[in-house]
Amino acid sequence: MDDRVILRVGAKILIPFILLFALYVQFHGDFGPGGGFQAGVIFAAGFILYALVFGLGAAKAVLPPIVAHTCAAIGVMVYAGTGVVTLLLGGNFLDYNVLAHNAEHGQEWGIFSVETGVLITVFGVMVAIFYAFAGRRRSEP
Amino acid sequence: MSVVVDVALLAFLAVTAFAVMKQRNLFAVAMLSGIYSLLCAALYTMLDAVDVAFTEAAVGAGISTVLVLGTLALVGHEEKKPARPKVLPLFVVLVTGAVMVYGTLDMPPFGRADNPAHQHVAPRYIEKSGEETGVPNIVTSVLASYRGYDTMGETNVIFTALVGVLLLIATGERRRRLWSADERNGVVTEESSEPGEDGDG
Amino acid sequence: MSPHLPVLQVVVPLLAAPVAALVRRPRLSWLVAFLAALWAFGSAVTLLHHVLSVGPISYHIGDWAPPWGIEYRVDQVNAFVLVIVSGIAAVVLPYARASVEWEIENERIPLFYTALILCMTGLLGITVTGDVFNVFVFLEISSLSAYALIAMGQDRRALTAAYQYLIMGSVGATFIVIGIGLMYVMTGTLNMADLAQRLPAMEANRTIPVAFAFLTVGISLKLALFPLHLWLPNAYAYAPSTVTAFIASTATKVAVYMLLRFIFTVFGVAFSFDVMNLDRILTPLALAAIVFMSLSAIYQPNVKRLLAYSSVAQIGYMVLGISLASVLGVAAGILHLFNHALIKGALFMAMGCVMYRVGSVRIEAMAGLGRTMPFTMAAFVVGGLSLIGVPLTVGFISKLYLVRAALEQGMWPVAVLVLVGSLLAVIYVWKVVEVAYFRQPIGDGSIREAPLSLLIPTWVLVLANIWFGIDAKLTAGVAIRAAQALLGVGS
Amino acid sequence: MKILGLYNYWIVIGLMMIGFYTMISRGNLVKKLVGLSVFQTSVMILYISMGKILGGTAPILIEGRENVVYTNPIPSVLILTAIVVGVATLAVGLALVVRIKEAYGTIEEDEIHEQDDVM
Repeated sequence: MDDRVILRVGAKILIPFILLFALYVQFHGDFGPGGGFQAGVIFAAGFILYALVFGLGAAKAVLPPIVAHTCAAIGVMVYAGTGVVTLLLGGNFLDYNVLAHNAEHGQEWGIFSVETGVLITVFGVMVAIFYAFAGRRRSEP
Repeated sequence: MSVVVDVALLAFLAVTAFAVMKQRNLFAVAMLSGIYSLLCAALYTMLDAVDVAFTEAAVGAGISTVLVLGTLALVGHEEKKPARPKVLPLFVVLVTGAVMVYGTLDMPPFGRADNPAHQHVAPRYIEKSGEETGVPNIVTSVLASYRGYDTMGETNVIFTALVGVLLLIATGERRRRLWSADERNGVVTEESSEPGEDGDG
Repeated sequence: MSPHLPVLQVVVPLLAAPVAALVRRPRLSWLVAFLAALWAFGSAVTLLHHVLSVGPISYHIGDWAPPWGIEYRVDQVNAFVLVIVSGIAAVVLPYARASVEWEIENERIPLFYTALILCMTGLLGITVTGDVFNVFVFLEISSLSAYALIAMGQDRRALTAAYQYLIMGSVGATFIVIGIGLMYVMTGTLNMADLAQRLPAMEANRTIPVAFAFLTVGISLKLALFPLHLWLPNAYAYAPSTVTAFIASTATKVAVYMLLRFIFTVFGVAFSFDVMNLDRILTPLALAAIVFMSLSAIYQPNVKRLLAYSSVAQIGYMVLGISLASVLGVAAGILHLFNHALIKGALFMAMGCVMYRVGSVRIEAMAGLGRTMPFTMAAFVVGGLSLIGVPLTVGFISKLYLVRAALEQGMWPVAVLVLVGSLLAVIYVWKVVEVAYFRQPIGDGSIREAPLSLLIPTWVLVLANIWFGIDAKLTAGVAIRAAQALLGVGS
Repeated sequence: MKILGLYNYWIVIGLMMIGFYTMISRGNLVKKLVGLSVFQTSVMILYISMGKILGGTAPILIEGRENVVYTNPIPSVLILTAIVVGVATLAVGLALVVRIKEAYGTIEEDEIHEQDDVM
């Protein structure tokens, strides 16, 4: 255990920055490269790093698989739900213009909402897939 | 300058792809494919596709490599057979490649601003997306608004991938023994090589 | 009719999928899936009715006018295909409940239904869209879920079959992406209607034929056109009964629709057949499929595999109709697309009943089932007769139109080969019927008739085989109008 | 000049052929999937090459400057989707490989065929 102290301390320092960076990528996606998908992958990478360094059990204690699965499903519903909301407000499916008093704000809200959906799904899916592969025991030949 | 980098990157890509094909240690193959993705990301940056470069680096070099390594830990990492060239695949690939090259002969030359692809739909995105969506990054506005429905489909594709992976390897426990459906009832189990296997027509 | 129905048709099932995954109870997720399928079927029928009486619908997603935004476009052709896909789903799901409980472990069932709805969503999305890249996205939804569903079979060969399907399907999808890219680079658009307007101007160009070739080969891989069918027999043979019944009657049909859409709407009949001479490739391949695959079917010891080879042969009939490029020929192809979904749906569901009671679908296992499972085997017999093309069944209508279309162009050898295919079908159907009715039952006589929850959906399809076989006015009328719309002649 | 203009495309076609060949000629199931990735990635390079405008800049609007040439954003958008599809396919494929290994004890195609033929 002791010989991995650098790894552990390093990871503990790095992970908050990775998660923070993911949020930056999410919210900066309007202005520079990035967006929900990239942010979701980076967010998931933070958790995967945690799992690799501290063990799968510890990671599952922080983020149980069921939560990851739920995230994956909810993200899809957020995205499609945004479309349904625009329908209810009288627009076409995914017509963000109707989401706010003027078109530009509506677009802003719409894009924010669907990017959040993408973030949640991608994060959930990536972590859950990692859990599925890492939790499988090696089969005997 | 950029042409030199461009040519060099493509050359590196070719070498890496060739190494992926030849290398029989699958751990090395996983790393090489990660390198391939990173080189691609660099190339995308050269080609002004920064969003794609970012994603390729995160997904191709990151997640994909982790997945392949995770799989190799479960299934072993040595490719058994020494690779020998096979005739039919080689023929198929050569024909495909030749057709592609033929197709490029009338393709608009690389990088010209007057290429038809840049004349029709894209100009409106470039001219109007700023005022129509208020988002400076055109890739984001096209991805999330103009072609937002594709992105919804894409979100669903990865959700589908999760459903598939969970169906296949969800539980830590091994699935109950797989049977040939015939064993169960003691109906004849002799299944000699079936005629017509793989379509002998 | 709500103006948003074209998109809701797809979005409601798409939203139902995560719900089915979240409820985590087998019964509840079944209910969610069933409701989604009913919704899809209801809206498909409404759409078809609307399109036939009023005309094509164009729906702008996000209110961005095409070609800038993605367009959903419903016309006579795809409304008909929507009805097929969602209708089969609505019949298969009631059937699924008992069958899936028996074949799939309990904890996997909610996800199984999630994947099944996703597969249906993907197929509906491919069908209804008017944007070529959107086709690819929904194609992947349906394909990925199909790979996982097929791998759920109890035989371990289901796994290798799913893997092989994944490899060949991905090659197909990548080819389609290459084709789309080449079209895009020449025209700058991804909208089908817009492409159709811009492509004719580039006829002398060498890139467009290559795009055409990649798209055709890619789609042919997906629709299992001989000799690109290698993934299909094992996938159908070893998948769970429900999955085989659903996928066999929908997935390849939607691929045939994609072929129709690309060669007639996007590229246009003049380019596809006069410039590219597509008929010179498709007609021989279709005929080869009919003859060789029917012959292969005769030698199969596993009935599901036998039916799978027969499916490749039947795809040959559809492609043959398309390759004739006449209104009658294309109508025959579309008609057979519908009819074959009914036929194979009924046959594979009957085999699912056998699987449920006997635990095997090898031919020997059918011994005496004519007595022990009379209704199941009767369903198989009617389905088989329809497959052969006996009058008063849908199979007869398909072949009638196909033969007429071939004779219309003076291609009597083609007509003869269609009939030869029917004769071969007699042989392989008879092989099963003989064992079922003229051999003594094996085992201790404990085999009983399948439960009603399996029999009723099976018989719904069987009766549909007879109903649309006697009264073909509706289906043939729609098929002819669809063919006229595709070929752009008076409607 | 024409040849040089197409050079980019031809190298990419070469990459595509290597990936495609790896995919359909190798017997190892993991290797096939890696070949598929290389194949798909090469197609993505082809798309991105189509979108590039020489002398252009990344398609992120710069305020207050006129006459900027932006590279075509559409291929980027399409390829972002395609990358996701690629990793999704890879994940399902690898999960299948894990199961095949458990069921057959091998991930070499010919050994799997041998076992099925004996059965």
